[in-house]
Amino acid sequence: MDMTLPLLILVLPITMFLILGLCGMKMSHKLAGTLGTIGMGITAILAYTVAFTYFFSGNPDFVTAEGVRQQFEVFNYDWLAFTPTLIVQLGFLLDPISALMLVVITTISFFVHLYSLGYMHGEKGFQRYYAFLSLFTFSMLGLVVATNIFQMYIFWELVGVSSYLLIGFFYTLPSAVAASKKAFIVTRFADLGFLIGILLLSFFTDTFNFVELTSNPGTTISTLSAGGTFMGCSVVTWALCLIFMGGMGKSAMMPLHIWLPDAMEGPTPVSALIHAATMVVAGVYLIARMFPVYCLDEASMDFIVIIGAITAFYAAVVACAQIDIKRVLAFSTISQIAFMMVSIGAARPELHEGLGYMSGMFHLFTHAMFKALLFLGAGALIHAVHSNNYTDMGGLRKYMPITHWTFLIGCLAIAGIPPFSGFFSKDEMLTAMYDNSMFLGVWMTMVAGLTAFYMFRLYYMIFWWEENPHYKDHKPHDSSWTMSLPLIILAVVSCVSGFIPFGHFVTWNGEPYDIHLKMSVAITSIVVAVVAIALATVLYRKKNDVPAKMANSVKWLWTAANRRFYWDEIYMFVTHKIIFNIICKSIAWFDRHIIDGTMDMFAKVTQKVSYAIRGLQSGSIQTYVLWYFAGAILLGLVVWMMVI
Amino acid sequence: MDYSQFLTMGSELMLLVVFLIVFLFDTFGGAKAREYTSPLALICFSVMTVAMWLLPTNGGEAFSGMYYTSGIITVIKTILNLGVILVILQSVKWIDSEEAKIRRGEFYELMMVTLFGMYFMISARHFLLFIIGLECASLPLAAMVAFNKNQYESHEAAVKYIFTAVFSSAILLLGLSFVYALSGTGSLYFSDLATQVASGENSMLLVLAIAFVIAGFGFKLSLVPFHLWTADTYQGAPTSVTAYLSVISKGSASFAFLVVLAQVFGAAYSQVWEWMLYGLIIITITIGNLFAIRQKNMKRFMAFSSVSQAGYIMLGIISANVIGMTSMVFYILVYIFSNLGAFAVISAIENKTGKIGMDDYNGLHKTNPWLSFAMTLAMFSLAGIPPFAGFFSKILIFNGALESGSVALYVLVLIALINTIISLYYYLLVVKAMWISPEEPVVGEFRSSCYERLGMWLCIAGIVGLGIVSWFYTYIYDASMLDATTFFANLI
Amino acid sequence: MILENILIYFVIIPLLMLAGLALCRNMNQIRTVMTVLSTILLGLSVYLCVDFLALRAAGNTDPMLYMASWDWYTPLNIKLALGVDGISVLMIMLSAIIVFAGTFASWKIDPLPKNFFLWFALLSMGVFGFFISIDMFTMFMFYEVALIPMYLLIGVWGTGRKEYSAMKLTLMLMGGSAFLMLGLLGIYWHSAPEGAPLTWNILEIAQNGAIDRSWQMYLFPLTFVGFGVLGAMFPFHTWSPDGHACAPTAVSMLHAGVLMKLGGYGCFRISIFLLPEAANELAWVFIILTGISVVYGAFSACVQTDLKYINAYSSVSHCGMVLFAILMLNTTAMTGAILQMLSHGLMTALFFALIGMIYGRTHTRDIREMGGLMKIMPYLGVCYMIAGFASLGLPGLSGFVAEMTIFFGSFQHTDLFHRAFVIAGTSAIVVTAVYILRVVGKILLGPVQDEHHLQLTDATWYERFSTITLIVCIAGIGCFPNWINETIQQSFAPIIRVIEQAAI
Amino acid sequence: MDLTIMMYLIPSLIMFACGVYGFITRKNLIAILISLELMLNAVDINFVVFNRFLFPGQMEGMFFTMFAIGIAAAETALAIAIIINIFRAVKSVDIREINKMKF
Repeated sequence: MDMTLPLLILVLPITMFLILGLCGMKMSHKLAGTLGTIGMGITAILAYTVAFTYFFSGNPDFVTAEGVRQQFEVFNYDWLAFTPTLIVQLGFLLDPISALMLVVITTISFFVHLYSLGYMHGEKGFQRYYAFLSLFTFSMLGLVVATNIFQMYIFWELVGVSSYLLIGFFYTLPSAVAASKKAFIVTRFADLGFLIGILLLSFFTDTFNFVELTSNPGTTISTLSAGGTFMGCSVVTWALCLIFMGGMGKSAMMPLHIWLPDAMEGPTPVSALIHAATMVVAGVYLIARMFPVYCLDEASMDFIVIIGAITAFYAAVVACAQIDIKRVLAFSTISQIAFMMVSIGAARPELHEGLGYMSGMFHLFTHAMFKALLFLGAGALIHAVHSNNYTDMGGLRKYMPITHWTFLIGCLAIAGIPPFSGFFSKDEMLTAMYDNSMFLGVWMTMVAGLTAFYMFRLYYMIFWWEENPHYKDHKPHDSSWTMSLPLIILAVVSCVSGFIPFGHFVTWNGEPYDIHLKMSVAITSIVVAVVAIALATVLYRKKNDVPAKMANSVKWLWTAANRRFYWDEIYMFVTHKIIFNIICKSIAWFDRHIIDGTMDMFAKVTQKVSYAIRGLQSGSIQTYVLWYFAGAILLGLVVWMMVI
Repeated sequence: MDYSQFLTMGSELMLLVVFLIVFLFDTFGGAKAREYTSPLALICFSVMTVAMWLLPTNGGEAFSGMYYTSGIITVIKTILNLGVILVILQSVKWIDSEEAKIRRGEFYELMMVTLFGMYFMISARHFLLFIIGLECASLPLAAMVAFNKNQYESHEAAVKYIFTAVFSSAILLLGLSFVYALSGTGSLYFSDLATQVASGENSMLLVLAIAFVIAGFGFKLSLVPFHLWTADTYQGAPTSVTAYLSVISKGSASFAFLVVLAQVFGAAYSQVWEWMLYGLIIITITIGNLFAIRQKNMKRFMAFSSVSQAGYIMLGIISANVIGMTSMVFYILVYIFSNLGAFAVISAIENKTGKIGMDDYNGLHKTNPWLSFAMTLAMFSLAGIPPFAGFFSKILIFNGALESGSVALYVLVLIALINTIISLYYYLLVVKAMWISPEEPVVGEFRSSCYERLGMWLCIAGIVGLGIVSWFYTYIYDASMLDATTFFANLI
Repeated sequence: MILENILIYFVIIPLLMLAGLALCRNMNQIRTVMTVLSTILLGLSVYLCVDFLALRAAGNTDPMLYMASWDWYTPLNIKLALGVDGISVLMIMLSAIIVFAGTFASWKIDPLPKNFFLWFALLSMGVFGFFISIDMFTMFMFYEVALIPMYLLIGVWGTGRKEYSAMKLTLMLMGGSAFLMLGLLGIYWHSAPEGAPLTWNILEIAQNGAIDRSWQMYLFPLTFVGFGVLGAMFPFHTWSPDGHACAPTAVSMLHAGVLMKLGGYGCFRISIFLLPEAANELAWVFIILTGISVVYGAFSACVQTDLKYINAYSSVSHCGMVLFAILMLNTTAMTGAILQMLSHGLMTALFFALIGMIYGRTHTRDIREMGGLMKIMPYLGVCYMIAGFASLGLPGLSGFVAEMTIFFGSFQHTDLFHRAFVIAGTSAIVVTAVYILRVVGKILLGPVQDEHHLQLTDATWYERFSTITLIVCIAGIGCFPNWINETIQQSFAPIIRVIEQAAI
Repeated sequence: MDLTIMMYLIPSLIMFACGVYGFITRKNLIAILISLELMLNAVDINFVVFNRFLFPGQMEGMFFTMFAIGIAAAETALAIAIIINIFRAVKSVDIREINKMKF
């Protein structure tokens, strides 16, 4: 395959970033926005071309005669040679999941660019915003097409920083600054694990390359096993779990999830792009990328499943008790990503041809669409009522029909109601989980039910419940076409994308297979979803005091859930009280007083001694001579004794 | 008697001639003519220095070996001459002042007599000649110290100087009498004594003798604890005399010290005087530094600085090898330029304003940037900062000390090096006063006399050039190489 | 050809600078002299770099190129021996860049501009001389030449407790060089086998390999501590925070940017190259110390409130990383160390330049008194963020490349001791992020703290010029590291060979 | 009774010690000068005695003594001159008053 197009996919966004970043201040808002959007549009077209070529051209590089999809390195340049064998390369790996991600990222990114034309209209720093979006897109694309784990790490950091910049976009707000800092530091901490994981992995296997690592996973594992064990776990498990730690950070798994809700301080389209659809699934993507290696190590797979399952449930419960609509969506995102994690973690090649892998990626795709839809919808709402809290909303369905309908579609999709896309992917995931273990299946079904409940609670609270009196002064209305169009298109996609025969495109080993609904699971999940929606309908359709009473009856639970089970407080305590106040301050004190004090002490002691012995120079000749004589005699005696 | 042997004493004879010219001019010249005593002395002296350096240095003996000269000895004498020229340059302004001009001639005469004594001290190879040279070098200095007739400090300084000097010569003579007792043959020739020392008898008396001789030299070199007169005398003496004392007297004594230790007591080196010097060096450098950091009077400050510098010079002796000797002579050369650079500034300011406190230097750069510049260079050079000459002399003298490779000397050098940090501290205090102190300048703007400026420029040139131009060191090295066997043959 | 002995020009041009400045009468002349000559230096260093790479590409594999030698102190065999390998070339380039940028950063220095630039030129002469020398004596001489102007530069043109800081800095650094001097003299006296002439030439000493083991064990700590003091090794780093905090902008730039590199450079060029057996044996002691530096500096930086203190502690951490990597004694880690030197040099220079510019406007460096500056001076704000990102290791900027090379290189040691320290070292990247973002958050972002700041203006042309130069270099290394990497690795080959022989 | 060398040396040593003691304890400058003379003379005795007893065939010690006496005289003269100066300045020759410069 010609490398021009793939290269352009990367070059275009970074060029946009540079142009907008360097010359943006000189441009008008309109020009900058248009430029960014068009650039992104072209990138999207290129990405689609590449993805379609990959999936449909039948080129033997991409797919064998038997229909097995291949991994193909379009190009791979040496970037930095640590040792003659351990070389970091920058390249473009085309395989099912990267092609899929190309589509997802460029699509959402384009819609967000378009949407932001309206949403960010007139904001100060509009050009900067577009520059950052381009930077993010570049980094994310670089991440997904990485040919080696180190390239992924590079772009991993870059998306981190783009995310930092975008969360802190409204940099005059202290909350935004704090949130962006938190996001960066938490993910950075996770990346530390990732880095150590890479160190271990690359040291034993002497390669970073994904293809080399995954084409012969057995060898990879056995070379890693040669590293022996440390603290009861094998090096394999250590390496893989540490790498997963990186994923936990980016994908906001417990206990590293705390940054994501706060990240909602950023502009809403950013939340849609980064914190719902693309960046946060990087963790899932990472595991999927390394899946052939992971699936040979039970311990790390179990670790993934456990973390995922706990996170999914936790996030779902917390989502039920949030007031800020973006926070609800954020926790829903955490929960859904955890779903994908569990799905991939539960997948085994021998179980159902690794169904969990396929379904996880499928859900990644559908979730990206409907979650972006929901976020953009939320953005429209916030734009309209100038508040993030649903308590300031209610009854909006009359005022904002487009938003209402698209939002509803999003909710249905996430709740897993057929024929919307979420149903299909979730069903496959649950199937994979039931295959893995009954308990896991039931647990995750319960989470799915909670998902349906809190989404519809949100839906009703926004669009039904009771009309907010403020509307009289300031009538909310649907937004301009730039904002509505993405909503509509994404809604359509959410409706239809479930029917994509995903198993033909993305499977763990490239061999396509048909997917079919497993009726028992499908029916169970539909029933659970419907019951949950019904419950939400009963509770929240009209204003009543039942929810408040319920909340009051288990007040501690409600408060705890509302406060996200005090995770932030714990973190605050550890970082501020312990690390900052105790460790850092004492180190700084130690430095100033002990280390520096010692150095100063040398000086002081010298001065003191100098002062103390000044009597030697008494001014009297007789003392001088006494010293003289004593010195001469002493000199003789001491040396004489030495000689003897 | 063979009169041609006087020809080997060319430098002494020339000095005598210069002395006579100045003496006669001063005695018989009219009051008007005496105004020109200073330029005359300066010119004669310079001519003589150049002549000494240019004339072939055919080494040799005189008075059946009591007097000895060679390349390196001429070199050290020339170096001392350079120092004297610089001292004359900076003293002209003072000696021509109303108060002192009547004794102008005497000053130069006394100076030349002491120099004459130093020449003999360096060249002597017999203790009789040596003692005469030594006393000739130190007694007239007492008169010079007391030169400021109207200042009490000058007298006090002179009292302290003369009494300690006599005491020290008593000690030295006592030591020499022991040596005489040990001589075996009754000869006081260095070479005869060396043979006797090498035979290794009477070690206890020998140790005491060496200790007393070192103590006697300790006075001239101001080694601790024989240094206590130094600060008071330096402070009280006229600045030019202080300058003279601190470099010329010290420089000549160091070389003579090396001659005596290496040539007479060479056989007792590793047993006896290496360890005596070892201890003396450590306390000299340390005590000198510790006292220097508190000083506020520039002359007193320079006194303690010169005490610790003497310790560094001793490193060249303790190494007792050619590189050590070369480095020591080089060190003296550099020390002369650096120290006189500092004294040039001190005396320029004192002559103009009478101020010699370190606080008086605050903000000096605002009014007198060139003086500050010269002083800064001198301080940096004394502290051993490259690219100034002091750095080279210091590192080379350390280098010489390490040749034997004994760990003890490594430790000694380490101690000396640590002391350089303390010394750096107080030298920087002066720099700090001049450049950094925010106070308003005390010393007003003024223009130094042309002699002073010439002196300062020479010093600056020396400070900058002596290290970078390696010719000086190589020249000294070649000269000392030729004489290496005479110096270090007896060494054990 | 006039450029035959190209290296000597790196000393001659600063000398010309001194001479030219001495003749200057007014500010414009001073600026002209400095600009012209520092540009020539920069051009010359670029030429040197290109020419060097061309020679290497043409197959010249000598350990040192452009060798030239003039006798100096013949009795002691001291020579002015010049020669460079890839590392020195890069260091020279770094120095030239920072001298160039520093000139612009001190465009409006006051008072005594002439004296400032005189010392500045002397300092740069020392730095260049150090990097081009392969004779220990001249190397040490230039080393000290570079140190001492710092006293006056900080003392006269500094701010805050400048007298104290300048004195402390000078005395501590000179204290280090006292140990160093003894170590070098010791090396000299053992530089050749019995009977052969002693030498100061590094290459010859390494070839002779005559220093026996027991002496190496004495001399290694002396030289390593000597250079380590300048490399801000714990616990000898305390000159750094105070010194940097009080120094004027260009001096901080040059000091943190280049001078601290002298320490690291000396460590491998002398301590390790000439004393390989002791290096193998004693590395662990210093790994502990430098490992502490890395973490300790980072943690200390977290609680500082003065911008310069933060940066100084971060320098402790980053320079600790340099020495840490050098002690790993393998090609990759040592390459990382050099990259880190370059990277740290550039970004710290940038940091200090920016801090100076911000301080020049706000007249405070206390982060609690600033806020929202991004709004007021976006250009400086953006540059500060870039410097911050470089410092916390953002890919695409130089810090990342360096740190990663260090980590991957260090991790090649298989024992638990080294691994544990590597992992402790990696944790610094998180802490770095914490303090960088803390500062950025406090001073650049958030609401404007002091409304007087609203009147402030953004960067002037010469400030932009100086910062852009540095940023371009930082990004250049960050984006295209491989040629530098290869150059360095190649240059390490002889050193690694010596170490490996010693290890057997 | 034969006079042994020690019979000369011991008095000379005592003389020297007296000189040192006198120097350290006397308050009058002139007295101190006398003490110094004692010390120098003790040394002279040493030389003479050594010459006489150890090297009877030679005269070096004697010559040395002559010169030493000469030098001592010069020293004394100089010291007296300075003492006179001091006396003029402070109207006293008490050594306790001559310690203005110290530390």
